[in-house]
Amino acid sequence: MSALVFYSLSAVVLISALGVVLLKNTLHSALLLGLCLAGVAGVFASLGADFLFSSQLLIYVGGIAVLLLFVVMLSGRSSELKLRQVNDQWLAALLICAVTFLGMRRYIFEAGTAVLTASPQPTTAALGKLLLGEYAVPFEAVSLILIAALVGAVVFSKARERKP
Amino acid sequence: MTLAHYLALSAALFLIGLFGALTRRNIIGILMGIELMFNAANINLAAFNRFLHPEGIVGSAVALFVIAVAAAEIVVGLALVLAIYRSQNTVYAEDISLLKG
Amino acid sequence: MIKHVHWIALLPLIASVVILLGSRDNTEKSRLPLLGVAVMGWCLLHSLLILAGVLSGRAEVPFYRTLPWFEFGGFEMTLGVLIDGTAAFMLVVVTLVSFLVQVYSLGYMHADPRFKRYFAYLSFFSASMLGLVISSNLMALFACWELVGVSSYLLIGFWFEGDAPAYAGKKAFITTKLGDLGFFVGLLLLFAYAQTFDLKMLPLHFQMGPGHMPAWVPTAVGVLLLCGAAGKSAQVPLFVWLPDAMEGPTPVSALIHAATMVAAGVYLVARTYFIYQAAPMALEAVAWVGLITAALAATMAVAAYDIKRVLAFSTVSQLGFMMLGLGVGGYTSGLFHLTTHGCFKALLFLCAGSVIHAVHTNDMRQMGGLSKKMPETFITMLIGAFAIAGFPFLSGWFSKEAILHDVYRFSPAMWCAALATAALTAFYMFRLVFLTFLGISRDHPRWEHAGESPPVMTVPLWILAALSIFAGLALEHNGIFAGAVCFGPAAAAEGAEAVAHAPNWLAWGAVGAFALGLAAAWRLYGTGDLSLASSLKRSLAGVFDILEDRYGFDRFFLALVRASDSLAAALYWFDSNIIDAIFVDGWALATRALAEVQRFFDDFFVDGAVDGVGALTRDGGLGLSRLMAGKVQEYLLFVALAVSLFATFIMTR
Amino acid sequence: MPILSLTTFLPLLGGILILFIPKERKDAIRWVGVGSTVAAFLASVYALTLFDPGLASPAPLTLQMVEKLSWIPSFGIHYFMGVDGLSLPIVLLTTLLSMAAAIYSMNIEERVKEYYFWFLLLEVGMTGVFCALDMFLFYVFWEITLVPMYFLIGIWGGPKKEYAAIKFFLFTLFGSVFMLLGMLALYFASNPHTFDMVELARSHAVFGREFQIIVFLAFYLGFAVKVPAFPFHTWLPLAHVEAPTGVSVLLAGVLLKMGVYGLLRVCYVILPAGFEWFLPFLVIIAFINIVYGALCAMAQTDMKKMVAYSSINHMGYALLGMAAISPTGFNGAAMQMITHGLITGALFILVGVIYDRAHTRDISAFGGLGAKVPVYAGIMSLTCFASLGLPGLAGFVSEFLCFLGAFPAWKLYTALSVSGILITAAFFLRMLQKVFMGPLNEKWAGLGDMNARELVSVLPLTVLTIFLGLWPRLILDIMNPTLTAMTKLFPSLFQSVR
Repeated sequence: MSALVFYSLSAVVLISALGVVLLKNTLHSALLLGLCLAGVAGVFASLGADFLFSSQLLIYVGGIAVLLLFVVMLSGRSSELKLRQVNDQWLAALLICAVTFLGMRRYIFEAGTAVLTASPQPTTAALGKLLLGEYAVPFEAVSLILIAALVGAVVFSKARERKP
Repeated sequence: MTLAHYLALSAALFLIGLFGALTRRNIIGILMGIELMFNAANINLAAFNRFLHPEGIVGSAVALFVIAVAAAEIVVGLALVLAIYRSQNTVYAEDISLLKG
Repeated sequence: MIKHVHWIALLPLIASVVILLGSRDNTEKSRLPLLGVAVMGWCLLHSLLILAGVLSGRAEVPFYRTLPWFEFGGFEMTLGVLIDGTAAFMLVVVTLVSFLVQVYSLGYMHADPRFKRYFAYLSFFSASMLGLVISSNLMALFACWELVGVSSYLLIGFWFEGDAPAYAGKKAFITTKLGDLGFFVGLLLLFAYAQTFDLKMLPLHFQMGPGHMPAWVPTAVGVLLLCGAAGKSAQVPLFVWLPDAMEGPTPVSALIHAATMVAAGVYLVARTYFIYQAAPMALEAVAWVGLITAALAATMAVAAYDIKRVLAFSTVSQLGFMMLGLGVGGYTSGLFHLTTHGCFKALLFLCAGSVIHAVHTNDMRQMGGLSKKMPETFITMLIGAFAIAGFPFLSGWFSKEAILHDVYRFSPAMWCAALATAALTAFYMFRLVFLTFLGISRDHPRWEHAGESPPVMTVPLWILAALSIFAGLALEHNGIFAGAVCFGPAAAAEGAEAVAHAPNWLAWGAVGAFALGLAAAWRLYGTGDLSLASSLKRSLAGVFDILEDRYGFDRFFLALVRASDSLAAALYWFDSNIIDAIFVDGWALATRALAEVQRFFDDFFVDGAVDGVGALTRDGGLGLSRLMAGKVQEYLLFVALAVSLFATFIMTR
Repeated sequence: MPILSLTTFLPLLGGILILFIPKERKDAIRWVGVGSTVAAFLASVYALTLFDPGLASPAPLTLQMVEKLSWIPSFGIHYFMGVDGLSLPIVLLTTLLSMAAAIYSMNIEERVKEYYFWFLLLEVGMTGVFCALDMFLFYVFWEITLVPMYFLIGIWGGPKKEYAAIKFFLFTLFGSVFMLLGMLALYFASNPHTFDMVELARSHAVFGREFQIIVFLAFYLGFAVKVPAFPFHTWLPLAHVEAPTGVSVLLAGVLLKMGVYGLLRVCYVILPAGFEWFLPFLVIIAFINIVYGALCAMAQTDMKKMVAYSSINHMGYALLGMAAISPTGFNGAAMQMITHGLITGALFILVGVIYDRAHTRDISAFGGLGAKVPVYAGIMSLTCFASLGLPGLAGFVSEFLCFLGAFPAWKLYTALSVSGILITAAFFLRMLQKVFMGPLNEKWAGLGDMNARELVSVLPLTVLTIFLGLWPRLILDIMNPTLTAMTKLFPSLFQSVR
């Protein structure tokens, strides 16, 4: 039964990912991105990482995907929809992806011999203790990053009075 | 399901993201590709946590951090996109080459 | 008296220096030449006293005094005097003739602008000749030998304004120098084996027999010394210079080329007779050289027309006789002839000088009938001619008779040739006298102008004439000459007994030769009409030309000179073009070419490499910069490329 | 009292003094110049009085008036000066000729100051070479003579002076480079490394035969250029023709002797096996020098070139004398150096006299000068006769001794070389005849006879030539003991020549 769940979830994730990448219309690809992120949240859930599942849904799907949609809407113009969305280095990119896959192939199939053993425990409490105990410093650092990003975004998107 | 499956899934997702980042002409497309690569990394982390150290939660913690940083990164990226859009009236990567060598 | 013999040589030397550097006035007015004459007079007196001492046995003979000259590497070279009978007689002959010639020259050279220098040269010549006569050391003898050569060069070329005398002087010096080379090598060879040049010690080395030195050495030394003698005494190959030496003033010819210098060669052979005794082959060589010279010279004299050239050839011929005499072992006869020849040949030359002084020409064809104009000169010349031709009981006859006698004892064949030469001698002498003095004058203005020479010139002629008559008798009388001048006591005795048993017709042979020559000369030239002589000359034109050309010896030596000139030019060309141009300058060119190659290599490779690296980096930089085109995605592509390479290479290992 | 250093460095003192005199005061410069050469000559004469000829013992080098101070201790190089019978006469010759040349050079008009400075420096170098007994010092003095000579020829020379100066310089330098190599070889081969000639001479047995031959060849090259021996002589005529009179007097009078002196002092004493090996070649080269030099001289029309070639001929006699390794031969060679110096020095002065008046040295351009300039004609004839070896003059005695020494050892070559005397006589007489005899060439009607300066410079040489010719004991007594001792140094070697 868990195999079925895994395969269905991975199908959703991969197909929507392909859609994000290949669709000409940016709007559509933005939407599909949201779907793909939700699929990933499902995978987290299948892996028993319940806090991750919830935070993924909350931040990625709710926040980032929606933000992307906004930006696409703001910058999008009808004339561009028909333009080719793929630039001329796709062949090189394809080759690189193939090469990388070949390189990692051995690791993926060798390392993955571990089999699911114990059932998943709730992780949120342990995460909380960990973040404020051992990982207090990285936690603070991340908060700093977030503030910096926030301020940066505000500065960039402020309307400029000076010459264009 | 074995770890290999999850690793295969995250590898596939990572490559699709990479391909997207390299080929999309629209900067937002590139950003989306990068988001996919972040998520692939998270899948890996969660899978390792689940398969190799079921008792521990460090994998999820790091995933969390990744998510936070990714969010900050995408916010700044989009702000930039808007700024470029407003000043250059374009969002296509080829047109933006002021920082030429 | 004999103790001061070295002054006989030194005083004239000092006199010549004093005369040369004395007063600035070079002409006749300066009194210095009289000093020269006075000094020579003293020397003559002194020599006569020495001769008297030697003959009377009072003087210690051989008188030998030396003083150390210089040392070199263990050997000592001494300088000294060695007087024996020969030297004493030679001293007298040289001083006598030199004195008379100097007195004669006072008159002969009176108009010459360089009168003083002439007498300086004469004194210098006499000094070096006397030095040659008395020196006891062969090297000193060789030194005086060369000085005599140089003074003859100076005197022959005395009137150096003209080209002919200058050339004749040079020719004389070079030809005698050629002979002297042989003499030089002979001395070297002698010293190599005898380690001394002293004429008193040398005979001991040569009498020690073969053990002391290899057998060929005496012969080689003898022949080499003969070369020197041949050069100086104008023997066959090297006589070419004497006829040309007549360019000099006549008194010079009389002194140098008649009596003294030319006799030096004969004197050398006599002085080193012990070498020839030890080398019979060399002695025979001397004889043959003498005979050939005598014969050839006599024939050439017949064809000559210049009065002095005739006398010159006659001198060469008589010297040949002396060499012949010495060569056949007749030491005494050779030297006796040398002594008597000194007198009458000087007489003949001075008479010729007086004739030339009167008619101002040497050519006999422009003379004739001068007997009436110059009776004294005619008579003295006639006496001289009779003496040299061998008129019985005159000095010439005695000495020539002695030589013929020794030649006959040696080999009758040579005696016949010698006799023929004697006949020829009589013929050309009387030809000369008749052409000059008898018959009708062929150049009337000259005949008109001719007059007898002043007493200062004729007095010496009369003295010499008297000597020519009585010298022979005086010296032959009870063997005075033979006694003093002989090679060792044994030779004297053996000489005397040889005269006793010789066939009696021998004496008349010489007189017959004399008569024959006189008759032939009278027939051809005496009677005034020269028709027969000229017809004879035309018929024998071929022979005549050969004689004129002096048997080609002159041409041979001229060719030799030209050959050495061309060799010199070739060598100089070789030196300047081959060695200098190719090896030295060529070397410079080679180094410059090498430098050029290096410069090219330096520019092309080293520089090229440096520039190459520079260009490479610049182009490389340019190429790479195209990569940074500002396309963000391209950067991403490279990053991805790096990741993929990382994945494939590193992770798979 | 360091007499040798005094003799050597007095001219240097004079030279420095000259530098302080202003250029315009030509006469002052001339008098200081001549003065210092005269002082040097007097010093050398004083050295002669101190010299005791009898003091020669068979030890390699018995030296007198020795001055030995350590100069560069680390290499064992000493300032080592000393003289013996061989070098003292040449030192005297050097100072005498320098004096004569200095007096004669008083007619130099342009750049007098430099001329006399270089001239005095040259004299220092030359005197030093003959007194130095330390190889290093010897080489230093040897090079010192090169530079002034280059400038003297290069500045005051004739038409082709630069070419001649350069050729002279490079040629001699080429030689001295090999000499330097030889010197270093000797230095490293001697076990207590030393440059000292006396030590090297004592330890000649240590050097192997092949070593000696090679080092000898190196030295021979250096000295052969100077002698000049046959293949290396082409610089001489050129340098002589172009050099000013005073300089060519020194060039011929002294510099040629450095070669022969070197062969005797260095090659023979220190490298006997090499010298013995080279002997047959030396004789052949001597023979070639004599006959070849004489014949080349005969082909000349330029008086100076003719005298230059005759120097090659005369040096050939010296080589021949040396090749005999007999006391007579060595005496002949040593004396030939002195007499040739005097005679050729005088000859060059006399050629200079006629050149200063007629500005041409072409023999055929003259004619009949005998009557016009009697004094000059007299001295010139006397010197020419001295040069062709007329007895009673110095040339004959030295030539005779050379032949006398060489004959027992090399009969054939000596007999052939005697022809050299005849050729020498031929070309000198030809020159005398062409210049002094025959009709007077109108062009030289106004020719003046020799003036006081020229007479003062040439007369001492002529008088000495006559005096040495009549009484050679003056020189031979000094040389004979030393040279006889030198020949006895190597009883085992030179058997072929004994």
